Amino acid sequence: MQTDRYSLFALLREAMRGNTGWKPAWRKATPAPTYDYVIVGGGGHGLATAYYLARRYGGQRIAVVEKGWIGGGNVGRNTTIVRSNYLLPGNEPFYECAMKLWEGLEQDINYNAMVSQRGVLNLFHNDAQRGAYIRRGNAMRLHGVDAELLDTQAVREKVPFLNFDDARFPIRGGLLQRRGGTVRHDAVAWGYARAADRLGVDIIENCEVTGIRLEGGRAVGVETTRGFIGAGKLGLACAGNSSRVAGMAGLRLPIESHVLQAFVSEGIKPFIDCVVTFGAGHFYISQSDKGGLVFGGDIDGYNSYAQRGNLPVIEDVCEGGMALMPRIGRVRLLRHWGGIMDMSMDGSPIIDHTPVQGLYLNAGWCYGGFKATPASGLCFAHLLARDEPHPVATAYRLDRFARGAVIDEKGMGAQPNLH
Amino acid sequence: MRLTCPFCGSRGVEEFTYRGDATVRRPAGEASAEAWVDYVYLRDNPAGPHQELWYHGAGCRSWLVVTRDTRTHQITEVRAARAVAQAEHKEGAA
Amino acid sequence: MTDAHMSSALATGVPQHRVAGGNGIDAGRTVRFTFDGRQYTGHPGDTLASALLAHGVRLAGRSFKYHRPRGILSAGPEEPNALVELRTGPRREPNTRATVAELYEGLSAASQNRWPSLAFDALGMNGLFSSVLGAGFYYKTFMWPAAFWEKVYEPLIRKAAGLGRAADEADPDQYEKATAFCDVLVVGSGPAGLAAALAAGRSGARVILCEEDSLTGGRLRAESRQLDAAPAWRWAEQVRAALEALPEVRIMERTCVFGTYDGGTYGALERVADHLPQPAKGQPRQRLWRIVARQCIVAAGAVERPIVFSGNDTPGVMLAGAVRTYLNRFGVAPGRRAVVYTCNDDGLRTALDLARAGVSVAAIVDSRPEGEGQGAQVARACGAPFLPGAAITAVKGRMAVSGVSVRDAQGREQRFACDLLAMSGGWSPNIALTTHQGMRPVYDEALCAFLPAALPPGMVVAGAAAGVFGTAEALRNGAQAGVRAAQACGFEAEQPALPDAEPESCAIAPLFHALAGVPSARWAKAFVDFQNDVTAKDVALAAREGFVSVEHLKRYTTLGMATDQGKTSNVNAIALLAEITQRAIGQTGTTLIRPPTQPVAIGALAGAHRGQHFKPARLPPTHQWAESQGAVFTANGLWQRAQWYPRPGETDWLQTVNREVRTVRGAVGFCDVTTLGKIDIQGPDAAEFLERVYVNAWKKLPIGRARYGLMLREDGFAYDDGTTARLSETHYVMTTTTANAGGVMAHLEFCHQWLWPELDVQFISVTDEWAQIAVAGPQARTVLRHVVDPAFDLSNEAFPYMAAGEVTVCGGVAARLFRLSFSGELAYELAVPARYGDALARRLMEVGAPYGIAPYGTEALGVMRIEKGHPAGPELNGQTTAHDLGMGRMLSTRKDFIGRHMAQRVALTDPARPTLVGLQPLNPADQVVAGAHLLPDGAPATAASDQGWVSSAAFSPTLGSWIGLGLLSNGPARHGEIVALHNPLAGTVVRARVVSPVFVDPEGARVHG
Amino acid sequence: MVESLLALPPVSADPVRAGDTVLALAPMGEAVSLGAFAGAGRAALLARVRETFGVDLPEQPRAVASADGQVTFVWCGPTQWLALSLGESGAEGGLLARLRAACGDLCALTSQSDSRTTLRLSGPQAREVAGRLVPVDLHDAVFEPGHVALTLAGHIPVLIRQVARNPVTYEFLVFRSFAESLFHDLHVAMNGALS
Ligand SMILES: Cc1cc2nc3c(=O)[nH]c(=O)nc-3n(C[C@H](O)[C@H](O)[C@H](O)COP(=O)(O)OP(=O)(O)OC[C@H]3O[C@@H](n4cnc5c(N)ncnc54)[C@H](O)[C@@H]3O)c2cc1C
Ligand SMILES: NC(=O)c1ccc[n+]([C@@H]2O[C@H](COP(=O)([O-])OP(=O)(O)OC[C@H]3O[C@@H](n4cnc5c(N)ncnc54)[C@H](O)[C@@H]3O)[C@@H](O)[C@H]2O)c1
Ligand SMILES: Cc1cc2nc3c(=O)[nH]c(=O)nc-3n(C[C@H](O)[C@H](O)[C@H](O)COP(=O)(O)O)c2cc1C
Ligand SMILES: [Zn+2]
Repeated sequence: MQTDRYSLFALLREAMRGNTGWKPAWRKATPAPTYDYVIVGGGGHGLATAYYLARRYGGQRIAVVEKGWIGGGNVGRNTTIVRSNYLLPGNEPFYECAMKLWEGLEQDINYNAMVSQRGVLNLFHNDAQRGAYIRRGNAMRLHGVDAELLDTQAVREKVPFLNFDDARFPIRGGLLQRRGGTVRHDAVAWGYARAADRLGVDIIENCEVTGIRLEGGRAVGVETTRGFIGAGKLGLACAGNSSRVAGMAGLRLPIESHVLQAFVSEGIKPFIDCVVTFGAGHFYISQSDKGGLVFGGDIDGYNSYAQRGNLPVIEDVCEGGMALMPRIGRVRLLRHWGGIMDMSMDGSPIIDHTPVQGLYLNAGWCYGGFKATPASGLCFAHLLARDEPHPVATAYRLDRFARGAVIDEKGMGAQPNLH
Repeated sequence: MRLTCPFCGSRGVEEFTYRGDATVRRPAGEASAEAWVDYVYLRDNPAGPHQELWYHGAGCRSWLVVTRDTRTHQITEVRAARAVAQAEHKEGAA
Repeated sequence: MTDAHMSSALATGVPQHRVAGGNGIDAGRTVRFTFDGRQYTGHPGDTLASALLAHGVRLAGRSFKYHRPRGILSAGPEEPNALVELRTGPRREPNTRATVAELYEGLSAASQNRWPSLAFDALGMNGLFSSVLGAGFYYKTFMWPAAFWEKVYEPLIRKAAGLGRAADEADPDQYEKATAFCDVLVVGSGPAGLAAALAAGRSGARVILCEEDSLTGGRLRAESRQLDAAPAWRWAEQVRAALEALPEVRIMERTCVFGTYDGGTYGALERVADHLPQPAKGQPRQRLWRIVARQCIVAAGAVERPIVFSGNDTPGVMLAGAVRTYLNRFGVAPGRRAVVYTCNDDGLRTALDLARAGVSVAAIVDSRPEGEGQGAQVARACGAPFLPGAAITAVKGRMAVSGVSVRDAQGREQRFACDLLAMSGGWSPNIALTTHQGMRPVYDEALCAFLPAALPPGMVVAGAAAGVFGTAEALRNGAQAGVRAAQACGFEAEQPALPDAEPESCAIAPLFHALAGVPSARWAKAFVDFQNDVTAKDVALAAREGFVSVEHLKRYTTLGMATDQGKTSNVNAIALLAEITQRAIGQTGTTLIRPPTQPVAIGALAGAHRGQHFKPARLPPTHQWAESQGAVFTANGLWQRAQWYPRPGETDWLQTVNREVRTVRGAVGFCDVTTLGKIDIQGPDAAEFLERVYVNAWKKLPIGRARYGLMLREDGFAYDDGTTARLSETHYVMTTTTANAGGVMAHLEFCHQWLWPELDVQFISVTDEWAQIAVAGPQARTVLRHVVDPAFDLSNEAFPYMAAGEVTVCGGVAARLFRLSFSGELAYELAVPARYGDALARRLMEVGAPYGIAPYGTEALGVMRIEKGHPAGPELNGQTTAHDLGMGRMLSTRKDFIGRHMAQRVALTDPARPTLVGLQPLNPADQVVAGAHLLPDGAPATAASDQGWVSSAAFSPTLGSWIGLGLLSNGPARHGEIVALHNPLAGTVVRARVVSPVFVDPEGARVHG
Repeated sequence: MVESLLALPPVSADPVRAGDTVLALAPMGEAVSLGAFAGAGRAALLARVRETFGVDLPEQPRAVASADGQVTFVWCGPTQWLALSLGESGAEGGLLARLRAACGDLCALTSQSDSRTTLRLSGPQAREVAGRLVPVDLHDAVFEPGHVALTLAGHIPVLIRQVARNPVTYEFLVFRSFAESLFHDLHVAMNGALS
């Protein structure tokens, strides 16, 4: 007998028989000639879309096609911060929807993704920033989302090891969302894949989409490195590569691909027990359950499809780290890497139809799409199944740029590298 | 990454700021709304050689048109944006 | 040696394991150090590991997950086991590899990840549950009840997390950065690197030779090898001296090249003072180098692989090459009685070196069948039993090896007592630097090694790093690489004379594990990744569950993710996975290797810019004077500005600010506004240029006048504002906000160089040129009269509101005067050359004293601009339009300007957009808070009723009330209405009346006065 | 003439030294920027400067001295130069006046005397120290007296030029408001470079 459901009991039973009964987490599916839904991109969003399509929208024949191994894109290389502390009305309900889904995720998909609501603390350093954070925190509260404003003293009590006394930009307080936190990145991909697989979804790895077949202006399937796959509806969820894949159907997107770097230190005994972002430099940090300090900062700031960045940003991030937490000076950086993200023109995502019939787009997640994963999947599934936007994702339309209804949280305008 | 400024020579990327696609052109006077949306928002975003604008802000303050492969970050050409624009301007005028 | 024997050695503290001839230590001198509180001695040149081994100390650490006792595996930076906390207090350095920590007098180290002690570790129990705690177990449990994760499970997991402890205090040491340029960078100073550096250096090329070790020579110091019939390390020293004599060659020892970046940039870390008790005064602990090289020769050598078998992690099981290093370089015999286990001829050399040092060789176990390799010969020379075609199946001993079980070619089990097991699974070239740009290596079946395929531009690989394992070959290969690299840089180079090297056999047969035929239950204690406790069994489990991509395997099992990044484990893991999934090793592929090649202290990557020097501070010209006045400062971008000027008797800042505001409104005050960006714009097309960057008209602005201007971004949203004055027909001076000064400059250059190259205009920043001081208040003119030289007519008629002119002050100092007002009072901005700013402030104090003058800071400035409804940063936040700011009518319809077209989009012109209003609380004492949201009075506190927000707020001493500026949907149409200011964060709701944003002097009578 | 306002130097510190290397504030002189107008022609500007000052405006990142040695012209970008003299800023017949007369119609002239501060670093370790902060190649075969680079010293924009070879001497032209910070950073680098 093979063990399928995960539980402590299953773990003990398998331990007694040498762990020989575990089933593959997902089948190594080979492509069928055609599906009702083909999702391009085996990242968090693509896999979640397939899962919710199958689970909540009764989707029948569903495939996720992934050019490499699932979870190898941004879902597997991000700094794992989840939060719903957004300012603008177009964003806040959506991210809160995601947060609620995170809160019940593990029981839903029977996979421990280590959703850890350890809190996200955004520090501010001057009056203008305080005003902006109060505005944001109040927006959250009006949406029924938790938010607290901490003064310097309260911050000191929570994270006493920050640099309070010798700071070029003193800490004046912070906005805390206690329900925010981190989620084990890989587990999100694997957990959704496993759950989708159990609902019959074909997860097809090592299958790169090389073309989109159009017939009479309608997308009917994808050319792949493993042959043509027909699709009733085709959904793109290929973060970082959206322009390339949409380009196969002749579309130009309001997106540039940029590299964001991330960093992990050697494992050390835990001392940072929430996520902290530094408001006077480009730096944010949390500590993984293995003990590594996971941190990051600004994007490198130029178009790139190479999953790596350069020294100036690495130095900039570490400067921010030392400015905020001078006790990590002797902790060593273990590894740094990069991920390629769709930086959209207003810093916010797109979940919408495209001008090509049968072709749907989930893109533009910038550096913030991990936290969105469950809601992104749910809303994209909703759009694919119902052909209308999910109520929490009505603002994420492609035509918002023509209308001017941009969702620009940072107020940086149409310059992706500044978002 | 290093860029070779035609005026200052080879410099580290930290001296420059990035502005994006150098193939789009500001529409003339009363162009269509569509043309403006295209110019301000839509990008080819190629994987491969990319023409892009950089500003040598910590150096000679020149805007540059750089051809760089977005897959390898290798730079094949750097020209002064002003010279590129002037050449186009002349062409347009002629 | 028995455990008892060893502990008696500890007690006496005598380094009983020293043997003669360590070429890298100074045996004549002694250095004292402590480990876990015990005193030991070593020699200069020792590492912590070699000194501990000299004392017979085996147990150095505990593994991450099962807390298994671990010893010293290697003699280099690849060490996965012997990690310690080095130093104490604020200098405590977790996870320091004992194998590279150089000994210094007073060194203190402690073992980590154990409790209560290294020898007895309570969490050692974890090992008993290893079958439950296998790969990825946590994904399968801890899910019920959901709330328990944060409360119960995670705290437990976090208790177990990590190895060493970060210091509790700020790092007291300094770090430094530097940039270096060269023609040829040589990484590694083994035979290949030295030959390369010599060849390139003699050509005249600029060469940098980086060696992460404290000594040059690489394996030449580790081996008992001869070059030109002398010890090989002597040749290394000669070459080092020869290189040092070349003026364009720079040798950097203790410098690890840790990363390959774009454009021939390499990151390197120099350990300036890690070998000292502490850095000398003023000196950094470490220095980060950015090396820009036209060519790079990677001669980084190779790392030896362990063999996977049960018990292979027991203290006393070591890499064969490391054993030779300890013998030859450090003069330490890591055991008394050794078994050698190898699949290659290189490993056999360990037996010879051991025997030469007087260590008895209990057996030589060679995985290769009889007749392959030189085992029989070597065994004879050492007088040791030889077991060809054999495998080690078990290790005896828990805290230290006491013996091994060997299954010979005939399948018979034999036991050998020993206290040292030297193993060699072959060598893995150090190719990390070749892969940092995403290149994937290829597998070479003959060498049993991954070699670089494609290389980054300008890079070559030489020596063992290129799979060229023999010394003679490595020398030749390195020299050739050096010649070619120099030639590529345009130098004439020739191959240097190379020393004679004895031939050396590198024959190898693949062997990654000894598990063939071993029941898989026993794979559990056969470690692949030592530090992260990943066993062969975990690899099998992962594969069974479908994690068959190497990258999945890595992430699921955490194999290769520890501090050593799998330097000793990755290839074995790939080979195991290949076997399980019935693929070739090459087909299975490697995981991506990322920088840094060795972990780098975060402090070093940050460098000197810490604490107060995190960012440079820009000081306005009156800074010193303001300090002397006791001003309180605030950061405004990089600028330090006086926020307010407290006076004796004032008990809180609000009191001070109120006084400053009242002084301005009632008498006269002054404020340094130098930080506003100032751009000098000249040229025949200057006016036309301004027409295109500002929304409003400029051509008709008379000379000697200033005008307020608003800039949009091309997407139609407001970008920046300020006043620009016309000084002559073709000469303007523009002011920008402090925050955007740099951005506007870049924007103007962009417009000029890229959009409108036909316009003839020049820009230069004059922000720093002028000390610009606002003098404001009813008495402003009177005070200025004492400063501006008499020839200049200051009367309202001659110099009205918005006038601008060049004047002289204080008897001839050239200055500029602008009649501008941010405060809404009669006001001027006087600009003098920056050097006189300080003196001008003092003069103003003097001449203004009779009129009650006082300096005011940014806070009072802010209060007064709110009272006047002038938008500033919080309103110009990149999300607002001209219309939102009440400036819709400024947008000219008669010309093209940046942002014009996009500003006309429907969503930007929607009248329901939040638009600037003033807010006055019904109860003047109710505090208005920036960031409160605006809801209709009485509406429920939900997002659906949200109609805007308070952007700026202040207490207005003029009105005796709190006031605010806000952006309110349909704002201008709602003056008089009462709205509720919701601040749920603070739990307050304040009712306020919507009013005009201009609270004070709406007719503007004062500014014109 | 200035009668009563005291000029305050941009850096409060006295010269500092580490070993034989010295960092000091150079005396304030006069600085004027020249921004060439396109219309009138760059060639005309060069000719006019040559006529008056006996030297060609450098077309590369270089600094050149006028024939009488009184004025140094420093390249600042493809259309900009900085003219430096030791004279008193704004004085009658001073640099700005001379330039106005010579070429005021051909280029934008703007006083920069108070914008820029000059820090002078000199001594046997000067190259090493400068290399700690400045990411350009200062090797003596590449960067010689007369050479100029507009770049960053750490985070601070500077114009660095070598003014002497023996001992190696650099001048950092830095915006006045940054001068204290640059002085500090150079001082730190001086101490560190001794190892
Ligand atoms: C360094 C870094 C840190 C980040 N930190 C955070 C954070 O802390 N919090 C947060 O919320 N967000 C964060 N993000 C953003 C977040 O990771 C992404 O927005 C999100 O993961 C994107 O969605 P995804 O998971 O579906 O993307 P991916 O995992 O990238 O999935 C896209 C998939 O599409 C596949 N694909 C592409 N082209 C093709 C093709 N032609 N054919 C087939 N398949 C294709 C790719 O291989 C990839 O697997 C971070 C991103 C990076 C890079
Ligand atoms: N016979 C065999 O099977 C076999 C196998 C491997 C090595 N070897 C021996 O090893 C030697 C190979 O010579 P070689 O010169 O190629 O290698 P080497 O190992 O002698 O020297 C490499 C040097 O590079 C340094 N290094 C590595 N990474 C570095 C980095 N990132 N930055 C700075 N320094 C770095 C190391 O500290 C080392 O000193 C020969 O003596 C050969 O006999 C033999
Ligand atoms: C949250 C998080 C924690 C990580 N922790 C480690 C770690 O402890 N050790 C390690 O080697 N890599 C760690 N990584 C980095 C991965 O090894 C890897 O670099 C990353 O997933 C990107 O993949 P790539 O480097 O193969 O492109 C971590 C990554 C993430 C996102
Ligand atoms: Zn330049």
